[in-house]
Amino acid sequence: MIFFVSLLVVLMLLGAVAACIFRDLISAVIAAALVSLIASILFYFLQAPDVAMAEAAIGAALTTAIFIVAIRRTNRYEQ
Amino acid sequence: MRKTISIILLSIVAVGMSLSLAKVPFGQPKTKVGQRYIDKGVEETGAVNIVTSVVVSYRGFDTLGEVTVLFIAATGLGAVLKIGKREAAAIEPASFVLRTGCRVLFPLILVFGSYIFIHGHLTPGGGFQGGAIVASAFVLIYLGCRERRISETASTTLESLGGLVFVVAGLIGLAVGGYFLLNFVPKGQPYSLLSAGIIPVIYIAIGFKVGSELAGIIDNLIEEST
Amino acid sequence: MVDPVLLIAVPLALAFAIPALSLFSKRAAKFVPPIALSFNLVLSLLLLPRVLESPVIVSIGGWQPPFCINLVVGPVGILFSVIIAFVGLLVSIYAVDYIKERATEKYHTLYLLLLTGATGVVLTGDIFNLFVFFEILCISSYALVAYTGEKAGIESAVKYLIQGAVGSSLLLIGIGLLYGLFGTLNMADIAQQIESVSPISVFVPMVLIITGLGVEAAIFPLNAWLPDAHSSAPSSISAILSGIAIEVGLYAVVRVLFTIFGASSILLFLAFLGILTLLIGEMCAFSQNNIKRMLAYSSIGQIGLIVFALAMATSYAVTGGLFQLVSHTLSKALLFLAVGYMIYRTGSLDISALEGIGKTMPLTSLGFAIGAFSLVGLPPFTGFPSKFLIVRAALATKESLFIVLIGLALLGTVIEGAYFFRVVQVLYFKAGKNNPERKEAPVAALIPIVVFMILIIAIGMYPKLITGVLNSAASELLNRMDYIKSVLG
Amino acid sequence: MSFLENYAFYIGAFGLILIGLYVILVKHNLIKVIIGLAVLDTGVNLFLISVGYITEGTAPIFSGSETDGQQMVDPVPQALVLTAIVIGVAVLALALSLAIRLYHHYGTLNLREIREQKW
Repeated sequence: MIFFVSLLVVLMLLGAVAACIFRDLISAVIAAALVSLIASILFYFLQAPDVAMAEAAIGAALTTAIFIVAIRRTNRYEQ
Repeated sequence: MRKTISIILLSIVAVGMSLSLAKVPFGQPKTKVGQRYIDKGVEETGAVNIVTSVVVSYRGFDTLGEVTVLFIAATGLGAVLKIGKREAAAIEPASFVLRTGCRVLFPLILVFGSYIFIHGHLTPGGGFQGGAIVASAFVLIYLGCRERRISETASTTLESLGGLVFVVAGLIGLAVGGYFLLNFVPKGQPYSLLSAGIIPVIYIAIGFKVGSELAGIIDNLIEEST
Repeated sequence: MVDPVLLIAVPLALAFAIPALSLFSKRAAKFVPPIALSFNLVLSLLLLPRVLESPVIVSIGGWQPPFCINLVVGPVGILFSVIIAFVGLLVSIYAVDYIKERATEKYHTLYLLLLTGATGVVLTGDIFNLFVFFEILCISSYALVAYTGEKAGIESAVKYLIQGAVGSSLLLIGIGLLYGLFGTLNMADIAQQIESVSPISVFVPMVLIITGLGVEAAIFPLNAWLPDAHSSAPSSISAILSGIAIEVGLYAVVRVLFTIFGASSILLFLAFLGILTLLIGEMCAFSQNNIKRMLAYSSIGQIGLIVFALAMATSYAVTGGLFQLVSHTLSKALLFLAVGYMIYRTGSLDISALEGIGKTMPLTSLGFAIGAFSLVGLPPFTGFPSKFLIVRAALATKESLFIVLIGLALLGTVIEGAYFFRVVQVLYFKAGKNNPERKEAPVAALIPIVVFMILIIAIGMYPKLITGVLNSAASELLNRMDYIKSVLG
Repeated sequence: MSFLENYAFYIGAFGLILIGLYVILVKHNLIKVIIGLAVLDTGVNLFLISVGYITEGTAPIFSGSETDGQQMVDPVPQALVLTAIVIGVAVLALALSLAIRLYHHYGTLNLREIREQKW
């Protein structure tokens, strides 16, 4: 159990680093969505199903959609 | 240069936080308020989901503020983005399979979202989660079918109504029992759908409001301004 | 039965109703804020005598504190809510005519919500609730700064938003740490237990919370957003940001510092920061050619003085600081309102463009002159008794450090005098083009300007009008035990 | 082993907070900065929930069984985080709309190049 959690934490941090590094903003946003998704699984392990649901619906899904729409209307690559 | 300074700054933050965390051990009960909500929550509010009873009842005022924040964001976004006339972007239509799939899924997601916010006091979930799911149905229909299904009049009316129901329910509590947001309706039998007094009413209002606001935000963002 | 909850609930309900209302009539929206704020003003004034006897504690939801959110309406709270309602009302009357372009109903919604958020911050007794209302205040000001949609407005709104959002995250971490330490969110309850843990473990949350709130309060290293945001917002919003938003941020800092943490260790540091803020603000203001930026920097300077006065933490000094806060609110709101129409008529932000406007726009220019003189601290305007009180309080501490610092503050005042006189001179003693375009501002704009002028002179001549409230407000801030006792019984 | 059990969540939360702050401080692209804000928000939320966790605790939802009410995790941080998530998405949406308008005006999102106003 704790191994699984540690693995998820490591993955989540890697995702955050990836969101920092990627120059393609769409990829960065997807990495950020991965962070949100893993955070939502961690919320579930922390016995917070309500929050897990909110994070999955709002943090992972809607935020990503808003980001992608905004990127589509601006510039996809970070200069 | 900038990087070095920020790394030094961040290490100070990290050291400070780890120092203070020593007094906040993980996994041990620290709460004083929360324990009381667990002990008395079902009896006092009638909702078996204690998080819901905290969100809507014990800390309902926060939730009112939170709904307001979302309302501000939707209004502000409209004010910032709306210039000139509205005009949807011309994009080539999606494939037939995708279109049909989205159209079939759309009502199902709506039903699922409503289920989530109607049962907020019994199961995990509530107005915010349900509202977000409802909004995601609109995102799906936009992405899949390239069409917008939001009538501005309807979403504005829902937005206003949702907020007003919340405040007015609070004010009725003030008039009846002397406390704002007092749960003045009989609590009913726990575990049944019609229980917990005004909690489901408020959560449904929040659900509609959050759903229409989030959908409105997406709608405002996708429409191309000229 | 007047309940302080109505101060928040009624404006919120009206703001929620605006979108539905504007489906029927686009013009109706602009009358909602004046109605809501006059309601608030009347209600606050009705509450005032009761509050001065003993603080009014209201639980929300019908449970006892600390198990619910409660409003604590003490002298400080009611003082601030009267100021917010009053200044907000006058500025909203001004805005009826001033805001003409774009989606005006959205402007009025956001404006009303900004002031509701401010009222919530000053009334609440729960730290997380304070965070929520703080967010309402901040987010609506981000949107309002960007309201004009022009280059400068958008750019400053972005800067403001990023700094504000980082600040709120730090604030939230601080609140989380406090909750982990004490298991409660009620400010009085936390304050009661604060001595039970070692000072080191409270220090980190304190720094985080002060930093988070300090962004809005514009204390020195955190105020990079302020000159941009205040100068590029519509003038009515600049008046509110300078006159209300910073002050509310400052209130939150002081409330957290004095009441929750009872911290004396950090006060000296804060006094230094205050003087530093003051000197930087005044010096930058001196070198500006853009009139709104000059006023924005002057706000930074004034905030520095107020922080310094509050950080002395004697009863005299806190009274003086609050007095200075009130006089800054009134004068700076008046200045921005007056400048708003001058800019509108001349079409330029440059100080030199205002030449000779004293003849074509006499009342507006008189308003500007009175506001400027009051800020500098000339009698018989409100700035004089307030600055006098601060100087006297600093001398009364009999500590050489504070005496040196107040000397520096007076130096700042001299700089302030220099740049304000320069503008007044441009207004009255330089011959400008006699352009028929430069006519007097409309009546809706003149009403608030004249009311502010009368009030500034009235309080300046009879400081006793408000010193009673200020004294009890100061003693509420300094006696944290009374606060705890009144909330928890 | 017990180190991991005690600190895995805190490390995750503070890792996210630090990475988020780093992105905000160092990056020039506005959208990147906003992504940093989102990561920061997630970290703060994870931290708040971790504060409320109790070892071997159950979710604070009564299900009618006998063990109800014993060893439930703290519901208050969960309520706070629900609020914080919604506030976070509100700020993000507003920030992105400002970014769109900024791009409209300047044709770039590089904050280094957008410097009309100076001290």
